[in-house]
Amino acid sequence: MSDTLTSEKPAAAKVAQVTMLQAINQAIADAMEADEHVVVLGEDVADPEEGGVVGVTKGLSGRFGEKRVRSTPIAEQAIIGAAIGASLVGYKPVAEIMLMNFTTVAMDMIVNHAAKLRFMSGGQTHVPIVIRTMTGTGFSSGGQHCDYLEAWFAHTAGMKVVAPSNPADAYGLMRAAINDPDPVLYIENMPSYWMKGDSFDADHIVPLGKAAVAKEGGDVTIVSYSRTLNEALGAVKAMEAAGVSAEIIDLRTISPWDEDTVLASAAKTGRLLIAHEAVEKHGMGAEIAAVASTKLFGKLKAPVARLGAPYAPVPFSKPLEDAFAPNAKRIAEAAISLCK
Amino acid sequence: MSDTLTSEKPAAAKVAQVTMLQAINQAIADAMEADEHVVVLGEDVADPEEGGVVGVTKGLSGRFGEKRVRSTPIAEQAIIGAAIGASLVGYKPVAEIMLMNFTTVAMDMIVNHAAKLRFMSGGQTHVPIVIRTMTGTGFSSGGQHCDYLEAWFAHTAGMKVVAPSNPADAYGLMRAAINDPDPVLYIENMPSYWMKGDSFDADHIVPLGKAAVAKEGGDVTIVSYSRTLNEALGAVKAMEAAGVSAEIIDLRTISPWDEDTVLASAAKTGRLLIAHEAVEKHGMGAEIAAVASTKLFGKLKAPVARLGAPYAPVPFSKPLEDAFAPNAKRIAEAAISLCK
Amino acid sequence: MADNIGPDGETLLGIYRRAALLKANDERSRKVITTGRLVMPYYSYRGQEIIPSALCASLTDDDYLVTIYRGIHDMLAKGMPLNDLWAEIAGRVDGTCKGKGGPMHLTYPKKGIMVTTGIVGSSMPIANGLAWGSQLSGNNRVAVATFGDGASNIGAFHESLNMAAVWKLPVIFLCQNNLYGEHTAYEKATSAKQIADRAAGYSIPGVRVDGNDPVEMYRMAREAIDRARAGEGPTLIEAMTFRFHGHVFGDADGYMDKAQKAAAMEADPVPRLRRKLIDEGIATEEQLAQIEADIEESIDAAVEFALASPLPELSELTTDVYGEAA
Amino acid sequence: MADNIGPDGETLLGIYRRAALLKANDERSRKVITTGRLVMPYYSYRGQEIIPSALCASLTDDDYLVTIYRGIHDMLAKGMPLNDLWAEIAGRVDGTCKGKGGPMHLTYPKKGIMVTTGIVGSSMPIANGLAWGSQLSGNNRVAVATFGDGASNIGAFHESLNMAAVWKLPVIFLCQNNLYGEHTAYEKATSAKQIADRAAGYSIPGVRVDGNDPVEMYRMAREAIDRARAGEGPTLIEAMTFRFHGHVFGDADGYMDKAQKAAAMEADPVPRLRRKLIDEGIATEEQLAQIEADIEESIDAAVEFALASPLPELSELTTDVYGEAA
Ligand SMILES: Cc1ncc(C[n+]2csc(CCOP(=O)(O)OP(=O)(O)O)c2C)c(N)n1
Ligand SMILES: Cc1ncc(C[n+]2csc(CCOP(=O)(O)OP(=O)(O)O)c2C)c(N)n1
Ligand SMILES: [Mg+2]
Ligand SMILES: [Mg+2]
Repeated sequence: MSDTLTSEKPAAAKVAQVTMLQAINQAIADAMEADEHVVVLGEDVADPEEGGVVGVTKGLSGRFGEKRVRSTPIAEQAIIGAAIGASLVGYKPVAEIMLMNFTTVAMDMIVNHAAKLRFMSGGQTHVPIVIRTMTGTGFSSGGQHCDYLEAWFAHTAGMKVVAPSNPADAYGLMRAAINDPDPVLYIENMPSYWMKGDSFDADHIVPLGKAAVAKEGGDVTIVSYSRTLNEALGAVKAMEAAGVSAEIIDLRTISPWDEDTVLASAAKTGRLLIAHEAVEKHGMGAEIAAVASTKLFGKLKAPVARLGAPYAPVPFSKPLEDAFAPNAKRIAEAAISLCK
Repeated sequence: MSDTLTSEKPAAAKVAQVTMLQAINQAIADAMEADEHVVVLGEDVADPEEGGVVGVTKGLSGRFGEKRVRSTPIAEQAIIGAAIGASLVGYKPVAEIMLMNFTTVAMDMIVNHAAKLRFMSGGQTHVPIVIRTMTGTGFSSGGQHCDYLEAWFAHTAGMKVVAPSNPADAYGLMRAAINDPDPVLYIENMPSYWMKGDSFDADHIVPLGKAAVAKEGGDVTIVSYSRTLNEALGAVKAMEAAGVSAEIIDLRTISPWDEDTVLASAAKTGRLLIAHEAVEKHGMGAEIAAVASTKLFGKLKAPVARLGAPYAPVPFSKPLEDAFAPNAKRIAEAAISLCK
Repeated sequence: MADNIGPDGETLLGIYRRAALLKANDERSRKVITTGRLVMPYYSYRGQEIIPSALCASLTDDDYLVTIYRGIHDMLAKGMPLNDLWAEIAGRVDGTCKGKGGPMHLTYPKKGIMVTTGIVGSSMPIANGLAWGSQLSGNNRVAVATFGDGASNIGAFHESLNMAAVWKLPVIFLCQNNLYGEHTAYEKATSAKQIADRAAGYSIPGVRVDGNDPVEMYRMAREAIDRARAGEGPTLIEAMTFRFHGHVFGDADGYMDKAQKAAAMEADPVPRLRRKLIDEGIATEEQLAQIEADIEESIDAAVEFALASPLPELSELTTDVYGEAA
Repeated sequence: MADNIGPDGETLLGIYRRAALLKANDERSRKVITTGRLVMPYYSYRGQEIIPSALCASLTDDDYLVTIYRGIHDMLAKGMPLNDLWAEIAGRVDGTCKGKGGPMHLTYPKKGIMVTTGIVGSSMPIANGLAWGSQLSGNNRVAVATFGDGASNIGAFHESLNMAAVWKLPVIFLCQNNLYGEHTAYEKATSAKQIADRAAGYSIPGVRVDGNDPVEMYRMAREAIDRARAGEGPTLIEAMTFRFHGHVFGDADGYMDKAQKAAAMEADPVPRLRRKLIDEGIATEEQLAQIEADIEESIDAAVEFALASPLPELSELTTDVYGEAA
């Protein structure tokens, strides 16, 4: 992933190896330091409430005050509404919707308002907010607490969607998301919070809309993001053992996604596999597969393959939950069979 | 569309030529007559409130009583919650969410609850509700009143989605949806309400999950549904004039969609165009294109094409609104250019 | 309520200026639609003019307004220019939103008209955010969310009032209770005897006023605005009024009580205020006639301006979706 | 409140039977997790046992319950069998939901346990629907929605209470106010002095009771249930209580007031009821000890049953998504 870690600017201070959680925390802190209009709101986000249920915003209210870092009632419409309103008058709110499934109670604010106000006002207003939300299987939390719903938001014109897979990107995407003039949904994978990554520059920005080649290869292109990207990296050994050299692309931004990088790689390898934790049907992979199949018509060596969750809610029982999301093993199998 | 109009059973009474609106009304009335557990709720649905803003449920409360046809407060979470609860104890509620954009305030009830309770309860409970909702451009209603959001619900495991394009299907799909043991989202196109169609049998059922071949043809398969299907039919003349014979498939059920019918047709014609009013990116067409490109790999004469709305909210100004959704002209052009 | 907050004669005349403009504008709008010169979904506010006219007497251009589909009266009272308004509802490039928003999404930040929403209840959470912005920057601006009686039953109302109360936001929740939500009568949808009663559940002041009475309405709005500016938090105002022309243009009104409607129209608040101004010697018949003539003229001009303005280029379909990243 | 509704000694003993079971079950659950025998998100209800124990003294198996992630006490009090419960939270095929629901989605229609939700506020709209079903069929069943203090600030609460009031539904909104929503203290999130005060905004009875007092709790629940059965509509009960072990298992409690917590644990309602039963001669120490021993034994058996039950086949991943069309 070296290219994702290289800042354009020279000689910035280095951030040591940190976890995803620390990287997100630091990105918000650095943005708050740089711009007093950056404010944070959400359930339990301030320090008297321990800086969030997982602690992602820990220390921020202590440092910047409870005026700028505000714990809210459990009221997601009110949270996003407050963020939208403040953003219309110059603030850059970073709002937390604790879990992605809880976006369902704020969809009107996100979709009918945040995403549309720029267009509907003919460009007079815009909504520079970041909506942080966490999700992901792995903690036996069952059917209502770990859905990946990024496809809904990617289908919604006017907003952007990002999902980092490593601490450096988590930092750089957060900084870019806060800088961005439009609403950005920032998806955090819960089981990845404590994953450590390489060090990165303190002013590291990952531009929205740019994928990264996480690993080069020649036989098959694997496109993924969030935790599943790391599963793909975990599949490299098995693929190599089978003689398959995979090029692995970390989408980083889900919407708008980086067509150029994906298509260039797929054109090179001739094979494309898209893997994500969301339900496969009508998921992010469908759009990528549709675009790639059309734009690379006649140039691919094999049909585009998708690997997502089965058409079902997330089950509780451990063996079922383990089998729900694509993992390294299933990714390797799919890539290898694509190359046969 | 003759095949969609043929009932399996012989000699049922015929329903005369009616409008979409009348067909939906009659289907609900017939279902209520047949089963006293069918109940109706939603804003303004009862007769003192004129049977809905457009009058789709007119006459039902007069005939079956305000106990079974109940106008609600403006409270979509409460509406779907009431429908879910009643369905758990044996009722078959037909709930109205007036406009599809207002599903955004009821997404939790629809997605986290209605769609998932069967699975999460291990099959102990199920949620046989129908959610009627209307949408569609054409009335200058702007950015928050006419989105097609079917892709969100198709991505949601556990629910079904239907969208009729003619009165006979509107009737038959409503009867099937009410009979179905799971939640069904039933999408009504607003500008089509006053469209008349052929007569049909009074006990006409259109099974969920079955597409119809609306017109046979040999050069290109056009898959569509709802109002856009009629635009496709309206494109036939122009296509024929250009020497293009299109096979037009009315999906009718969006989820689960009829892969067999679509793939058989696309295999036959070698070309596939999917047209819908929803935003093209990450829309229904993406899934169909992905599946068709994969399963018909190497067998298609041209890349799968999609025609949907641009990546933007629905604009107000008439010329912009007119250019937003695919129409007969753009469908004809796309199909013709696919056959070149 | 303090008696010394007015309104004095000049203020009342100012309220009438606004109300007369609103009334004339609604009448013209319906006429323009009836005659087929314009096509749009139109939610007449006729009968509700006094509410925003009295409210805006105490607001500045810097204060914020979030209103709804039935909100053109609110926006005109807050200062939206007629030309920009008419060009927008005609879908023209000179409209406030370049024709892309339309009557349900008129926006005009120069006068603090920040958002117009077509979703019931959704004005309130956003108004909170504007008020939060004021609180953060200490700039003393207040935010007003308008909404209807029907909207008081949706979740966003509750979430917003609670958050505003806990955060002591400088926001005013202005319910225009016209006794109907679409076709449904107040009692059939709303369990509260008065919507104002719900304020107690948030420990904030809540009051029902006769929204058609300019004095009462002015005073309550003024009190709420002063309270908000003083950092004392939100107020819920339930302004009683009536909708003369059904929910949406074309609506046949069959669901409305005929006698109730006739009585309300008989008590039309705009001519009532007009008579009051004359009776109390605040203005003469001639002065008012002149004001009204000027209004008609400016509406004439706005309609012509709008219809002469170009329709947007098709390229506008995909602009204003994203901005330029910094 | 009528004095003659009890509870009599036998009823109090019944409440204790339930409360003791709930307490023992929570203690065992935390132990089983601590020792690593089971892994799951666990929301301890320790401290809140009296509320559902007293409630369920007046419910039948046919009455409906919709509860939440922190709801195992509610379900056990309503009659969920221990074996089915434990097998479910162990993710086994003999669980109520074949292991597919887990602790946040336990369901057991045989005892009226219709839905358990992990979404704050969402118990209420569904309980309305169950109550609507009762009303439609005239079968006299009542529906109870449980939820927390934090949930009283979300939209679904408001929409549900309003609809229930307008429709006069036989539903009871039972708020278990344990003074915290996750890490946030009551006052920091909730503007109402008492949640019960919000009932007035819906013209329904609302009452705050000491949920840890079995007599008060029993009486209020009984009144609300009787009212619902008599067709007199919904009641909001705010039952005051305390959560002994933080929001979720593993939560370090740093945000809680230590003295407040210590005092609450000192006043543990379950041993308090135990003492009362002995003091008032309702039961002897030996009787109660026997009850408790039986409970331990049944929990032992349930844990063993659960761990011996098979894990589901992978084919279960895609079953129960759709049913068979008729
Ligand atoms: C969430 C939502 N549900 C339903 C509608 C459809 N709708 C538009 S206006 C309206 C009635 C609103 O009544 P009220 O709040 O009293 O305002 P009024 O129109 O009377 O000014 C309804 C139901 C909507 N726009 N948004
Ligand atoms: C809509 C929604 N938002 C946030 C959450 C995360 N969450 C789970 S429990 C909880 C606290 C609820 O507090 P309260 O209602 O007082 O119930 P308690 O847990 O104290 O029993 C929160 C915020 C959720 N489950 N659903
Ligand atoms: Mg109204
Ligand atoms: Mg609580």
